[in-house]
Amino acid sequence: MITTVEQEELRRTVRAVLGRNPPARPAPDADPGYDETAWRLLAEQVGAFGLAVPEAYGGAGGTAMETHVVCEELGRTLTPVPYLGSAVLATEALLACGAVEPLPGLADGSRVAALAWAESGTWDPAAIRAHVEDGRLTGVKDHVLDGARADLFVVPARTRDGDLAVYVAEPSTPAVRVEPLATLDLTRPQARVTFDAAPVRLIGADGHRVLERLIAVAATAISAEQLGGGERCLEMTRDHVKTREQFGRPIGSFQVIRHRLADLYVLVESARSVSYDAARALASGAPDLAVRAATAQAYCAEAFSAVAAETVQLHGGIGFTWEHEAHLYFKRAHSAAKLFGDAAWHRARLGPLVLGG
Amino acid sequence: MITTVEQEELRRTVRAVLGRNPPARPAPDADPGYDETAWRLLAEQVGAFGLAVPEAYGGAGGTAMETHVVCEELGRTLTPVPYLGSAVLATEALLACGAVEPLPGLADGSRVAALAWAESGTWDPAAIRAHVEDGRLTGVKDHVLDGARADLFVVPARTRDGDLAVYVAEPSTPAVRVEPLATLDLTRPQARVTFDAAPVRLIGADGHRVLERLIAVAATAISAEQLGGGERCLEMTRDHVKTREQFGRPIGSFQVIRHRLADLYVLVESARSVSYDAARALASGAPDLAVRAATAQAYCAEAFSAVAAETVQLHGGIGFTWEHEAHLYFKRAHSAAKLFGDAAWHRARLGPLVLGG
Amino acid sequence: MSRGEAFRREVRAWLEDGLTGEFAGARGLGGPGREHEAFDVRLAWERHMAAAGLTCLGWPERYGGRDASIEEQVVFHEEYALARAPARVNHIGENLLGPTIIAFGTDEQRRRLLPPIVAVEELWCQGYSEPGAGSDLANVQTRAALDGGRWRISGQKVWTSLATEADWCFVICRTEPGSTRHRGLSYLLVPMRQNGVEVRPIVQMTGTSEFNEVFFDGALTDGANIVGAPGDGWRIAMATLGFERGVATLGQQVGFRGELEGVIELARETGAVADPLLRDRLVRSWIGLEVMRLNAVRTMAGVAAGAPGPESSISKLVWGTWHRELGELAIDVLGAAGMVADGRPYDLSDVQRLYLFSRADTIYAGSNEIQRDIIAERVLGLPREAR
Amino acid sequence: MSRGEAFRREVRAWLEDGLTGEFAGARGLGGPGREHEAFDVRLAWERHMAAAGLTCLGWPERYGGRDASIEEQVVFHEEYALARAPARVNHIGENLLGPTIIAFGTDEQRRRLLPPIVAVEELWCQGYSEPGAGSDLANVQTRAALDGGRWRISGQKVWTSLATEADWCFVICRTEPGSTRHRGLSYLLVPMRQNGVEVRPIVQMTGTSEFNEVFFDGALTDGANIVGAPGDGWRIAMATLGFERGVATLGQQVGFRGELEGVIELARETGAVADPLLRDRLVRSWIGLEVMRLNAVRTMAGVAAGAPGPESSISKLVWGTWHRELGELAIDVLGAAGMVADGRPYDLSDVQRLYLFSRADTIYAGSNEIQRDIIAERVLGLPREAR
Repeated sequence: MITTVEQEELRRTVRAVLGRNPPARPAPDADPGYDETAWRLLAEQVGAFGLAVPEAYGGAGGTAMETHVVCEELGRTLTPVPYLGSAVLATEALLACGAVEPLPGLADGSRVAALAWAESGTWDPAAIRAHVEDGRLTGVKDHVLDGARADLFVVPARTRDGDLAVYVAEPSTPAVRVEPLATLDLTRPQARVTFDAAPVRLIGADGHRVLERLIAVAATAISAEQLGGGERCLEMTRDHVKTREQFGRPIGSFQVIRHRLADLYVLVESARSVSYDAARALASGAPDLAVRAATAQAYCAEAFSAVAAETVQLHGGIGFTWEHEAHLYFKRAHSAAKLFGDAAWHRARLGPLVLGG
Repeated sequence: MITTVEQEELRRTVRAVLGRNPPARPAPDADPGYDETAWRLLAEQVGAFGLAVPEAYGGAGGTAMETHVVCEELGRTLTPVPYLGSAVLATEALLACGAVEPLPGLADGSRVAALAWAESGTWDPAAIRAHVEDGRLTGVKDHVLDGARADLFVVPARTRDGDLAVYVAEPSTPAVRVEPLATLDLTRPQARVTFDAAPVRLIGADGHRVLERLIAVAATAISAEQLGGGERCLEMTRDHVKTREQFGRPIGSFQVIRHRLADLYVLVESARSVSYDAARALASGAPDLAVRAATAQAYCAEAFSAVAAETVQLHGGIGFTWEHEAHLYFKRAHSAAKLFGDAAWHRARLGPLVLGG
Repeated sequence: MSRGEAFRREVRAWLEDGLTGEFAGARGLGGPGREHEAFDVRLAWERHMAAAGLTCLGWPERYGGRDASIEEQVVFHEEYALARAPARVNHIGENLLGPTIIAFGTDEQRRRLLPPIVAVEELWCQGYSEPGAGSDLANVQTRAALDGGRWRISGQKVWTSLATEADWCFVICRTEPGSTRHRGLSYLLVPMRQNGVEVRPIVQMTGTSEFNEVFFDGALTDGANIVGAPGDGWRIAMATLGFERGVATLGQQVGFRGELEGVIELARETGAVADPLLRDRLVRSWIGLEVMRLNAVRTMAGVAAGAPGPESSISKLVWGTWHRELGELAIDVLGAAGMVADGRPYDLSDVQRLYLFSRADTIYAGSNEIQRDIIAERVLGLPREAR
Repeated sequence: MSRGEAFRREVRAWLEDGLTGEFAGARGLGGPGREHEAFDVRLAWERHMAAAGLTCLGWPERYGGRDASIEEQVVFHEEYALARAPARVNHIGENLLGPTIIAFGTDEQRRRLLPPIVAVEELWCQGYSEPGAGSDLANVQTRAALDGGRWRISGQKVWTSLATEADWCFVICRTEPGSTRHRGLSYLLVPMRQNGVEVRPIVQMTGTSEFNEVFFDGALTDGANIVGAPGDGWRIAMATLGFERGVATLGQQVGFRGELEGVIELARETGAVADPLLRDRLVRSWIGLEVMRLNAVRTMAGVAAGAPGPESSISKLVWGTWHRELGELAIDVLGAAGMVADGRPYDLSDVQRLYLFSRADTIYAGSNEIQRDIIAERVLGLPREAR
């Protein structure tokens, strides 16, 4: 294995907590929400929300390797907690800007921060139009993870000169309108946040650098979720085809089924290799981090999508029902593939980096 | 079936002639050449070379439906005769220009004409740089089918004004250098033809119209060859998997093999549908001929490539040897997919036609 | 003007005229993934069609049909789909049970059962699949036995469309105790509105319910409500499936074309049409639909009058896969916006519904795997694998 | 500087120095699809390596190796591939037979057979596959029996690389008459240069010959030339295969990287790199190679010392498929020019050779189908299908 003994210990703990508290599965008419119990237990028993926060600010002083483990486990169970948005993205954004004041609240899981980033359906920094004049932010941010519960927004926006900078805004003002969205993937709440001359505070003047890092952070973390989801789908499908009988024998004894499971296994193990590699690059500040992270998301997004789709197909009719978990993973595979740029976008980013010339 | 009784009778005749005269398979050190016996029999017994030529010029006065049948059968056997280049393309080019004088010689198979078209690896008319000044042609034409045996070249080239026109040139002058090429696909000879101020005669002033039609003619005819090749590969593979035993049973009883054969069957039957549709469109002068022909080549090129590749794979080691026929079809699938624009090029041409806006 | 063209004009005019007034809002209602929509309106519409003599076109005139030719039926389905007329509610009666009764039923059954199908007074559903059987249709556990001149039925069927609305169900039952697989089965016609029948909708990943579970707990039907003889059930059930994918295929393709055009339109709006990778997939999808259309034309031309052969397996395999890929393409064209639904609770957009519902296309009505098995065996003559 | 880095510098310097003078033209010689190239030069080169103590690095020192760590071996293979040093001619002896003898041979066999491998004085080939058996390695018809203290062998092997050059062949033979499948087999070591052995090259679709048929017609070998006991053949043959895909994988990948870079370079020359569809495939190919590299790193880290497990099946499946797709991509990058060879007769370009030869990558050394079976059974524990 690539991970350390401590990381594997962390994994066992997280898996045990999540396993003892299987998330309630949402009804079709439910709004996306959080599993408050898992949230509290992960915060209190594991300290999961502060893994990447320095000890001086109430965290464990870990690296991306530790949050990666948590993301992978959350990807396995799809437990809805404000982790990716708050404990990974917003926390990393604040750290990258040296804005440490909110960190203790985030580290103990008592407060939620959200990174309000995407505009017009893209995370491309060049597409950002939100702008700040005289300390007031105007713009619309979409697909904001954990936005509906956020106590604080971290917002990349343009300065008066058109440069990119990073600001923080409080939701407790009428100038900030937070609109929870109905999502296809009910396990991952999103919000649209409209800033209408909302008072903000500058925390980072070098927005480009921060966003470049955050693209890598996001791509890496979501690849861990994709890996976890793919693992769980593979297990579920393997168990199903071993027991489900048709034509008088387990369907897992049919060669086409066997071979497709083999292909899924290869996808999942390969996803593990590239995802862990990106985490290691992030944790060690590797110079080719952008390449590592884009590779991880480009590969893992398609791998998880393929595995989740086959999970539905190989479960047959039951895999198409709301009652069975397969559709949750199928929908998560979709949202995970679209958040922070899809696989084609990451491949396009890789183009100039790896094709040269 | 879509074809008529007469066309099926033609097919039986052609198949019988080709079946009684299986082509000699080339040795690795052989030069690409023609099967003179099959050439003569197709000309004399079937009148195959004059099918598309009006009766007044010694032909049978048929349509693209008839030449389509012959192309399909030649695609099945890979018998090397100057059919696609001379009896289809050059003949159609002459007909489109109303240049009837050479037709009798072509119709009885005694003479060969070649369409010298591609430059710089593309058949895109916009890329043509060969030009005529004072009745003399200068330029290099590549991938000229049947070029080494041609008694006459039909050549699209630019006029002094830069317009496209169609000319004929005789090879019997030092100003025309014909260079037979070593081809990956030994069953389909090609030549490079260099015109160095070669005397030519104008036969068609509206080169654009002629070439647009010839793209459709070429795409349609080659889709017939691809269909025939795919059929033959499927038969060969089906026979192989029925008899070849591994692990104590015919490999055709393994489910993955069965399913792959089923997929190949779907590809071949679908190729038949689109290829015949293009032939019908050509024969009837359908207004959407360009769409029909591009669809046929875009689909059939990939279908035949897939079928030929699986033919190699499913034959195992023997399919990789020179001794077995599989490689001939694999290489033909390659050349057929590249001649006259590959599938991606034809899809790109379809874009504006079918996506609108 | 050919007879087909005259008929086309007649149908088109009638549909244009019909889809006004009370049916003005009925266009586009229903269909795969949206079977829950506006059932009452669609029922009223289909009765309106019946009044105009436009149901059961392909049936013989003596049973209330119009003896329509294949060409006319194709024309009708094409025009129907082009007009975006509502998805039919009695297609199971019209296309499956009716032809089966005409082919295998008694005169009494024809007299009793066919007119209410033509008039859309009685709706039908199909009781084939069972839980635990999946694609293995011969794995029938539902039992029936004669009891005082009536069949008494117990067991469970699943994936039954329209079961909540149907008046009748044709049910494959095991009537010979101890028999296995294809033997000892019978094809019974069972009234749905009785105490022994319970219907539970299945909620799908779309959040809606097209399919149902049907529980038979001592349900009763008259002894005469059997098609063919006891033990003939498998043969007749397979014949019914053979009727399933006939000329309606071309109408289905018109619907597909509408969906594809919608996706292309969306791609023009979002700018995805200028993305070379998406553009290539759009053209591929367009080609795929052409392939299906031309395959269907060839099949129609070839087997105009005969029963569908393995062509239906090709057709199912191709359209199921094509439609699933269209769903994937559509959601990709939508980009990040595809993560967000139209409204709450779980009010999905058409594209999202297409994306999700098309996952079932390669599973139901014979999965891709089953279709490949059929082609390998019946067309290519490959040896059966050891089972 | 780590020990690995020091070793890397040593190897790199030696290779730079070595590939000059008489070996200046040796770079890039040989390899899959080009095994026919310049055998004498490559043999001389490998003996030059032996003289420098750079063969059999991973072997224990007492058998002439250097006890090199996994890391060092990886470094060596990487540098070797980076320098485009000639393809090895005795890798079968070094990587397959040698480790097998070390693990299962007698002391006498070790004394007799290992030194000439280290010195590249005796070359080996592998006699496993038989005509008519294909991937079914247990279908062994070649027979051997003791005859006056010597084994007498008759039968036929196929797909034998380097058979024309080899001095020895390890041959799986059926030594127990009437036995079937995996039982009754023995692992014999047979001298190639004798009357009873005939080698016929197989011409491949490339027009060249990497593989051979080997005919044994009463060929003889000493009674002591058996590895393990009679009847142990299958177990030892499988152990040999386990040695096949070890650390050399990473060297192979360096070779792949060189090929991919060549294709990327070609795409820049032809302008294909600006074609969005080809560009996306180029990046996918690059990602695929990264996946293979990172999979190999994980495997190395995990099973540093143990025998390769099912990881080798993943590796084979992934690289075979990747390399085949690289061939398809390369020929597409070349466009219409890919139809024309470099010269006559049938002098194919590197890209054409890659395109053709990579078709075999998913067939030999365990086809994709066999690898999927192994993963399904040994890793996922899926039930064996009925056979």
